[in-house]
Amino acid sequence: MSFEVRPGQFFGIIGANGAGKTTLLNLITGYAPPSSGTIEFEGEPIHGLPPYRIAHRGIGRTFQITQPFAEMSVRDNVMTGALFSRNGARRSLKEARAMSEEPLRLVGLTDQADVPAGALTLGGKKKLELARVLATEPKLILLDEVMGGLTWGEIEDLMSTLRRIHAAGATIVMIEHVVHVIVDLCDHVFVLNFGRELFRGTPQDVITHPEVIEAYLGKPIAAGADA
Amino acid sequence: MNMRYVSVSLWVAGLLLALLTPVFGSPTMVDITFRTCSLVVLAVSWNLMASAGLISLGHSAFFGLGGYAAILATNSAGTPFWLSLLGSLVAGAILGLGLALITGKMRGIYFAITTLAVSEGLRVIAVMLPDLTGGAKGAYLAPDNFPGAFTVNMAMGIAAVGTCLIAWAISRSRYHFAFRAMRANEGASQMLGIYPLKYRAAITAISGSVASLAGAVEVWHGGYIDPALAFDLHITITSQIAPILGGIYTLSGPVLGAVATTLIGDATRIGLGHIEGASLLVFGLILVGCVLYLPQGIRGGIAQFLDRRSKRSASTPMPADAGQR
Amino acid sequence: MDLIPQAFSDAVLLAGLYTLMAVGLSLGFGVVRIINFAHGEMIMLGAYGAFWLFTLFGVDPLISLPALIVVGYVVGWLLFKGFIAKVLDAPHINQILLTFGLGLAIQHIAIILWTGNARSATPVYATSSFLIGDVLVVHGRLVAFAVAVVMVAALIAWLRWSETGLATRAVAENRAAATLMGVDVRRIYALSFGVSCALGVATGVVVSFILTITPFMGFPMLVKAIAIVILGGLGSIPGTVIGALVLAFAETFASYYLPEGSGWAEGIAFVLIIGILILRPRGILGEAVET
Amino acid sequence: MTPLLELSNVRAGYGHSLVLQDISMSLHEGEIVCLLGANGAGKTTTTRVISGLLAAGSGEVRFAGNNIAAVPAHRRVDLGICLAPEGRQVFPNFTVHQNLLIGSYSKTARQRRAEKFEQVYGLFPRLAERRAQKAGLMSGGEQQMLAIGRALMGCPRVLILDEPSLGLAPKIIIDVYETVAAIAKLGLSILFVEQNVQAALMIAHRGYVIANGRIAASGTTAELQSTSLVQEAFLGTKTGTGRAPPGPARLSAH
Amino acid sequence: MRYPSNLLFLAGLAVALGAAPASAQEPLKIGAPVSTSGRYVAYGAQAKNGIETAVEVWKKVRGDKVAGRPIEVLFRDTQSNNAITVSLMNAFIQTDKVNIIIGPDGSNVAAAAVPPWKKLDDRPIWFMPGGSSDVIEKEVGPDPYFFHTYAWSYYYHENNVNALKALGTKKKVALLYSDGAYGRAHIEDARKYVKEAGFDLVADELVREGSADYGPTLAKIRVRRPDILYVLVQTNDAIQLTKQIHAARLNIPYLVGTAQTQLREWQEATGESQVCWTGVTTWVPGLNYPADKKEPKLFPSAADWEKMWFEKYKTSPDFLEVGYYATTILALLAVEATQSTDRERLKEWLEKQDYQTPLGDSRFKKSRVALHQAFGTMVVFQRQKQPDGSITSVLVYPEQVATGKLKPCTQ
Repeated sequence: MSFEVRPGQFFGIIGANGAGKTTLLNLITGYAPPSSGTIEFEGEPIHGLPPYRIAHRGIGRTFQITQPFAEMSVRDNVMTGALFSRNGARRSLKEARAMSEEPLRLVGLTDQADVPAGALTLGGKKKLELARVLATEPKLILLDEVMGGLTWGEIEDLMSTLRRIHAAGATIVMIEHVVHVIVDLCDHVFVLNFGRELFRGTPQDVITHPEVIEAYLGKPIAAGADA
Repeated sequence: MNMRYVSVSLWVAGLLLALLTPVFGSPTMVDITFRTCSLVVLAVSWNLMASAGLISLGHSAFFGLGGYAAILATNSAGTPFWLSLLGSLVAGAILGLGLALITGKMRGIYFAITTLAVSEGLRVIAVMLPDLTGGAKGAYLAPDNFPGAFTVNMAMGIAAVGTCLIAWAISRSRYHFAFRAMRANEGASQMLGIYPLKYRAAITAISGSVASLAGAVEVWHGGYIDPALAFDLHITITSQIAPILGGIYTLSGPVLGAVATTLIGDATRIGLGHIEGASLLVFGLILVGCVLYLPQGIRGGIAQFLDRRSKRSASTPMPADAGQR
Repeated sequence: MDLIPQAFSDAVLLAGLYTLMAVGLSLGFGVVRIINFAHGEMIMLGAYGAFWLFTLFGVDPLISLPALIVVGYVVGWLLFKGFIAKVLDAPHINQILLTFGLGLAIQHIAIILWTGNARSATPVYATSSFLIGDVLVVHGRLVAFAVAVVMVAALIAWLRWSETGLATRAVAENRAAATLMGVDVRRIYALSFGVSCALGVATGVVVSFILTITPFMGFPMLVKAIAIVILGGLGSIPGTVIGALVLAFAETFASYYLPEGSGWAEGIAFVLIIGILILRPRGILGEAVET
Repeated sequence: MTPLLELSNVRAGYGHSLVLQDISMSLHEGEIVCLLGANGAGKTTTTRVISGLLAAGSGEVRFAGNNIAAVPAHRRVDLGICLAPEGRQVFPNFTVHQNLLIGSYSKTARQRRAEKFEQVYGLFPRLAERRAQKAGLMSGGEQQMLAIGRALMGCPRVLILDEPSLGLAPKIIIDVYETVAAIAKLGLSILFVEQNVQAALMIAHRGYVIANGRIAASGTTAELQSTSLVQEAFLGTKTGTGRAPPGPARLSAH
Repeated sequence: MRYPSNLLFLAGLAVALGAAPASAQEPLKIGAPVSTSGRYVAYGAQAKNGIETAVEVWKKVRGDKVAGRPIEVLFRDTQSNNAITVSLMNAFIQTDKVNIIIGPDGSNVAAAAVPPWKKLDDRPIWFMPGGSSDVIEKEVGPDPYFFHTYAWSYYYHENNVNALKALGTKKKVALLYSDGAYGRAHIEDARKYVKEAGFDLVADELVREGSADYGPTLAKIRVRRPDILYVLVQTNDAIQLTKQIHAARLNIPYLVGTAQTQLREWQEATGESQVCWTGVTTWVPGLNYPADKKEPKLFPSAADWEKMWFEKYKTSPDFLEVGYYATTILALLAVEATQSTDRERLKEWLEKQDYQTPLGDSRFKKSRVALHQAFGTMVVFQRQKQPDGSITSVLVYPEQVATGKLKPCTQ
């Protein structure tokens, strides 16, 4: 499989369960090594690098199953992002604290900044992950199903947040199940099925493409089904 | 409310107690303070590693190594007191670094067992190289320049205060963020740019060096060392009983726990010393009781108590999500 | 004289004993996910039980074995219900401390009841032996080996073919799925903790006539058992057997062929553990169970 | 007639996050009902609440007219609620036969074990062939068959299948659904969770569409097929910003 | 040695005033560090029995007081732990201001007790009826207030080897020692005496303390075909080792043990395997020491004392129990005789006294390094099977006390 993301793009990846989306992110971020092929970022190969070095290059990601540092406060979670990223080493706690204000505000967690992260709702945790990634000042943000399990209201919320982040100049790759989110947000969509590319194009192309609809809603069962 | 005021004054009181008892205290007080300070060092050291998600079952490795380093340096090269302590600090740091390197990505019980194996391995070395260590019959410290009991007691006080200061400094530094993140989720922490091995090595080195220091001062205090007791699992266990009893992952917990452990230990030993087996039986039962009924430690217990009282007085409404599990 | 056959025979017999020593711990961990630091004290209690029955009533340890196994099961079950069940969701370290505290208490109860004097049961077979060619085999060790084989085989058979054994394995492999089969996970926990303690007691019975019995005999055995369980991979019974074999062979051959080897043997075991954990961070057969 | 299984206003979640906001649904004797919805919508959580693996925070779960909130998960198997969980969850180190054996661990099931073996091996000849094989070494489709067979061994009155098609190739999915249809003929009630809408609607009598922890739509198969509501819930084709969250849409009363 | 002059003055004053009423109320404090928990608990229990019995007998014979003062024994648990022992010694001397210290028991805690005691200028008289390790003696040095009332490790081997010389020195000897404190403390002197006596040392093997299997070591010894197997391990190891040696059928004519052979623990736990083992000890049941002429009630004959003990505890005493008994009585006699607790006066009296105790002559002599050493008279005995099937200790060395001859084992 091959694809490329250009600076400033809002790139969506969709595909049914088990299509290999999360594996793709794990490959990019160094949690799993590719068995063959190359991954390049800003023209340099990054495959085989450990995750922390990939983070230092300016790639940030969220996890499908949220992984907040539960016993730390929300702000401390975000500060951790600010402290250990590319430029984090030269940052004082005070600066990091100041830096964490903006991401917290963007995702709307300022009011809950001193709550332990474990006490947040699922939506809160997803927002926290986003804020944490933003604090690392990434050039490229990889989002793994940030909408999963959120209420409609939360989804709308998060969507406008993402729009703002994108507008601020970030390149975003997002994996999503909630297709309308992809349709609304992305300028490019990539459809995966069983570990292979099924289709790519603009959102409108995708949702009207028969093969995609089939992959999503399933093929009608023809042979021998008797119901 | 003024909890902060209370805790600051408690810290100051503890600090003064540690440093002034050797000057003004009665022999009993000096003795209890010495042992408490020793345990404070070990407990804080253990808690530092635990805070980064590294549970040690072999803290006696550092303690014993420190003791042997001090006695070897002094007996073979006539190293003076303070310099021998420095040597132990370095030895402990090196062992800590080595531990971080060999354990690599090991976590949880596997890390714990490796530390246990390191401690047992060092014990075997100490037993099997009698020409170097004195072997199982032990060795006496033979200083040409014994600095006096006062200096040794003071050194342990300084070590305890210093260890607490290190822990405090870490709690106010970026390291604190890295350690907590690693403890919560070493995998996810990497995506924020944290290189786990680096911080692992840092914390095991710091933790190991101060634990070694405790072992070194103990040797100067007792003047004798032997492998069975230098690498005794009991040391490991008390250095984790204390933080868990007091409140794990906190600054004050290990200190509170060390005081409580020493006092309970002394009370049962003196109160029940005339009945064979009774003192450690009671100690064991107290330990069980604490795990069962004070899972958050003394600190957590106090917090809960205060919380409940303030809740009762303010009668805060139940949180909205009370219906969930 | 060629010592290899003798070394081989010694190592195999020792491995049997080591397997029995560790298999209960392994079961307890595999199912309940708790390393029972009081397991050594179960061994100690078994040894005292066999010793007293032998000394006071002349009951041969092999005859008292079944009854003591039942007692061990009951003690384990009670310990689970009284203590362990309350910390199932607590952090690992709290569980370790709880069982350590229990062990300390049991040790000192033994001192109060039976003093700290060293003892050992003296049935005739404990010190008789026979020769196969040049290889000397001590009856007592052979008996211990046989008991170990029978017990481990019984355990494996029980786990493989009995309804409850199957349920126990199911719980070890996947708690939630086992619940969906109608298995009462808590009951299986209590049961397997009981069986684990019963195996500890059985170990005590067979060492009662080989080794010295003191209230403190348990702890070194526990450390060794942990080493074996880790070597083999936590919770895997075949892994435990392999771990015991590796340790017994390493120790025995080191004792035979290295200068002062007997003294270094234990150190070799710990180096082995560290080495294996570096190469295979979950032990030799450590895939089956996650921690 | 009271439904065999009924959920009313169930809320549930993990820790502080509420996954099921408000679920009400029912299953009648002999019915096949499918539960549709996108990933993370709360389908699996619903099956966990029904099987007792997860306690409902509020609301009622009634089985054969009785509230079973206090019945622990392992006792629900005795009542006849059997779940083939998401991701199959067979015991990998057990043989096929042992997996089935443990499936009939509950008291009621144990008495009818021989009969059940015959039934399951009849339904799944493949499992009979591979009875001595370790389950972990089998293909995904075979494991799915085993998971279903294992649930059947528990003498269910309600068989719950959580995404039986997950990760399977299309051809195998057809096999699986053929089998489900065959099982339905045995007369038990089936509740199954699906993402594959087309496949699900082929065999179900009725369906619920779940979205974000709420029932977004429900109706008979024909009704669900004929409307765009399902597609909408999945693909969100009819989106607009600032739109109010869609409430449960009832297409028909029955 | 420097003593504070005011202390000497006070001591002089106390003597001048005799048993002054003020000090009469002050109890005599005996500090007794005993290991009543931890791995030396068996020793601790014996130490405690010995001291308690001594005080009891004293009270029966002489009344409740010593030198007009009530007796107070401060039993403190060392928990078999170095650090605790250090703090106990400090507390005894600095806080409790005990007049006399007796103990501790296990060799490691005894070793740990030396530096804190030595460090303090106002250290009281210290009796040590336990530790035998030569490192302790070297560390204590020629200290005037230290009274070792037990045999040093090298006494064992001097006596043991002397007893073996009767067999002729053409014999081949195999040494077996543990890597534990006991083995390490004994091996050097054992080697020395064996070599000096001209024996042929054919094997010198180390075993691990607490090992579950001595098979490898025994197999290596077997091929050397020694005439004498000389074993240096502590009691716990000795029990399992003795059984394994029996089972291994080594066909070695002489099995030589050290202290453990006398212990009833070892005898009870080894059963038939104990036959033919020799031991070397300061005390063995059946010693024919007479009662003391001056104090026949405090120091009855060995046989009478043994009987008294058996009536009280229903078992025969072990050497630590006799040692602690004799030591405690000696300490009380010293206080009574000098009517003082001044260490100078006590020391002077102790250096001069001479009693016939159940443990032998109480005179203090110089040892290799230390100034005061008593109760070091050792006997060698062999566990022999009698015609009636019982196994008893037969004294074989020295000749004055011998009740039989050293016999080779017949296996």
